[in-house]
Amino acid sequence: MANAECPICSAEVAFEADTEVGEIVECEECGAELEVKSLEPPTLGEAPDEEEDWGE
Amino acid sequence: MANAECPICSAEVAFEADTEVGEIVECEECGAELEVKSLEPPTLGEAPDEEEDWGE
Amino acid sequence: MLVIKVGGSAGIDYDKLADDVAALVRDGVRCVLVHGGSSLTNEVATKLGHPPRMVTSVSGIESRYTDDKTLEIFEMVYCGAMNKQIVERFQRRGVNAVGLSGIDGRIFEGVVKGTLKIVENGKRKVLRGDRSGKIERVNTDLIERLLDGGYLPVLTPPAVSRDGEAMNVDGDRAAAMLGAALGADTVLFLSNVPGLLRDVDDETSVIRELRVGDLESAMRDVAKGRMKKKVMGAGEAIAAGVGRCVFGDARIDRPVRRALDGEGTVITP
Amino acid sequence: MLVIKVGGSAGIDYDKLADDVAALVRDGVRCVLVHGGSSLTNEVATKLGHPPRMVTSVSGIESRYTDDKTLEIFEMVYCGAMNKQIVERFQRRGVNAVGLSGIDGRIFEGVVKGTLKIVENGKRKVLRGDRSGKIERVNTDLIERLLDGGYLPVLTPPAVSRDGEAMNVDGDRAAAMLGAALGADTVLFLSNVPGLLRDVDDETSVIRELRVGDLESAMRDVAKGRMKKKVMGAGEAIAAGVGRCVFGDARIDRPVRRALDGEGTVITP
Repeated sequence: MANAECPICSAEVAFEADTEVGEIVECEECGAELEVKSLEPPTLGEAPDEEEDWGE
Repeated sequence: MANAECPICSAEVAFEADTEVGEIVECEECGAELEVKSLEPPTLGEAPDEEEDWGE
Repeated sequence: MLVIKVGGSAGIDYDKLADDVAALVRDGVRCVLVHGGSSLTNEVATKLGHPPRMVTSVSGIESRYTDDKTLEIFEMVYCGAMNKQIVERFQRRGVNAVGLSGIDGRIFEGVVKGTLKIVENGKRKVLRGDRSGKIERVNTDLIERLLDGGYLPVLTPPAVSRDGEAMNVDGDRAAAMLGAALGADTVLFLSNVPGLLRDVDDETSVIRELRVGDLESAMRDVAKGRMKKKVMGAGEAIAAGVGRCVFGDARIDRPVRRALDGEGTVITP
Repeated sequence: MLVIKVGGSAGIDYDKLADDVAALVRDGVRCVLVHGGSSLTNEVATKLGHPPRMVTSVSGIESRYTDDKTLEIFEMVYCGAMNKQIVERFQRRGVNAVGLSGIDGRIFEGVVKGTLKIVENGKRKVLRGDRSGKIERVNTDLIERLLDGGYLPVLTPPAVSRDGEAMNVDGDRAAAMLGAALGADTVLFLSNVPGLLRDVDDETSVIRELRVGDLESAMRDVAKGRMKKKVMGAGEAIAAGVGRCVFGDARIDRPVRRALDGEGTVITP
């Protein structure tokens, strides 16, 4: 399983086998919501904050 | 070949083998412009008059 | 001043609606119509090989993922087929309607979301390039010019962002904010259900009356899917001064008149 | 007052057009835009399984056979995709555009033809159910209200018949009559050719100047297909008092400015 570094606390975050780009994962160390930026190489970024909204 | 009666001068107007409904034919007797209304039975009506127009 | 939102789902009878609204306009009632077009949009999008992708946000609200191609199809159906066919119905009845989207004259102006947090196949994801947005302002100058000229405004999403980009917005919310901005006495939400139903499968279980204080629980316990947005919209409209909102049935005869007479769910302050 | 008709055929650069018109509007020029959408309409109609049927009238003029289904697709493309994307381009440039069809506010009013006499596979035929028509009147009240409010009207076919039915009309003729009704100094016809060409295959063979008296022979000997309609429209506009008409190229930079400076075919009384 691939690992990536948490951009907030630099802890190791493990990717599941079926992790997809764009998926939201949580850093077990600091609990931050992270977004899978790429699989090759495994990279994480901060997930955009929660904005409640609707479209038609 | 089927024949129909000219609605203007009641002369006999012959239909060609490939005559279609909606086709414009001319009555050889009175020269009127006629519209083929149906093939079975062969029927003719006066063709609408000439209106010059365009669409997009 | 009366704002009427009519949905775009199947089963809605726009001729009956046009008869009723035409009668009101002839009686001198100042009306503004807002319409949807979701079911025809789904049909056309599928035929054009770009089927609709509905997504559910992490807070459980369903919306259409609107990429560039989808927005173009959305404009073709809402602003083209639906809007002009509704305007045509009024012209046939001697009412001089004018159809506009929220982009025209910046009637509906707001903020593009761009990114959405959704749940898909059990996974939480970030979805980008979504040209959906939220209305923050209704510019009523153009609408008032039309009303003063004796025209019937027939409005439709999309809206426009501050920097002039078209954006998909919820029609119910747009109608609610429009009602507030115009100081409407009543905003009607007509759709293919007789009102807010206690039991979604039982069309006789219409909740007849609600106070704005009950909306929170109604949102949580009763309203499902699209009805959630209507309830949200109604709450905002009343909070901004609209006299009352009514959820009525757009499939029946004289749908507007009967909703005005209280047939459906009436929401008051 | 300046009326600008821009075609809907491939190769036309709407961003360059928007830059140029936005600059003019900022300089205080009162402008009204009319646009087409034929090439996108053909594309969408084909994808939706209802390919366009062009017919040639007995007097040799080509037009789109517009049955109900075609008119709906026509509205989706002209009033939906094309109109709102042009309006959006102006909103992005800080110009408050308002997109309208001829049905809205009955801007373009006229008579539905219904039947057409065509030549198809060498046979003369009567064709019914054609929702094409001829404009007889331009109602300018709504347009003047928009101009007074500082809005840029962006207009498109279809038009409306006296009894309120939508009908397909020729955009060039609509622009010409609009120019006459508004008392425009100039009506520009911008398309994907640099002007009226002596030789259709030689883009350098632009006829630089024509008097309205020469139009008859230009129609007969030079103008082909769609250009015939533009020449007819220009003749009518000038006969009704428009100062001049210019056929210019919509594919180049500053297409409006250069046409105003006489680049293309200039037609004067």
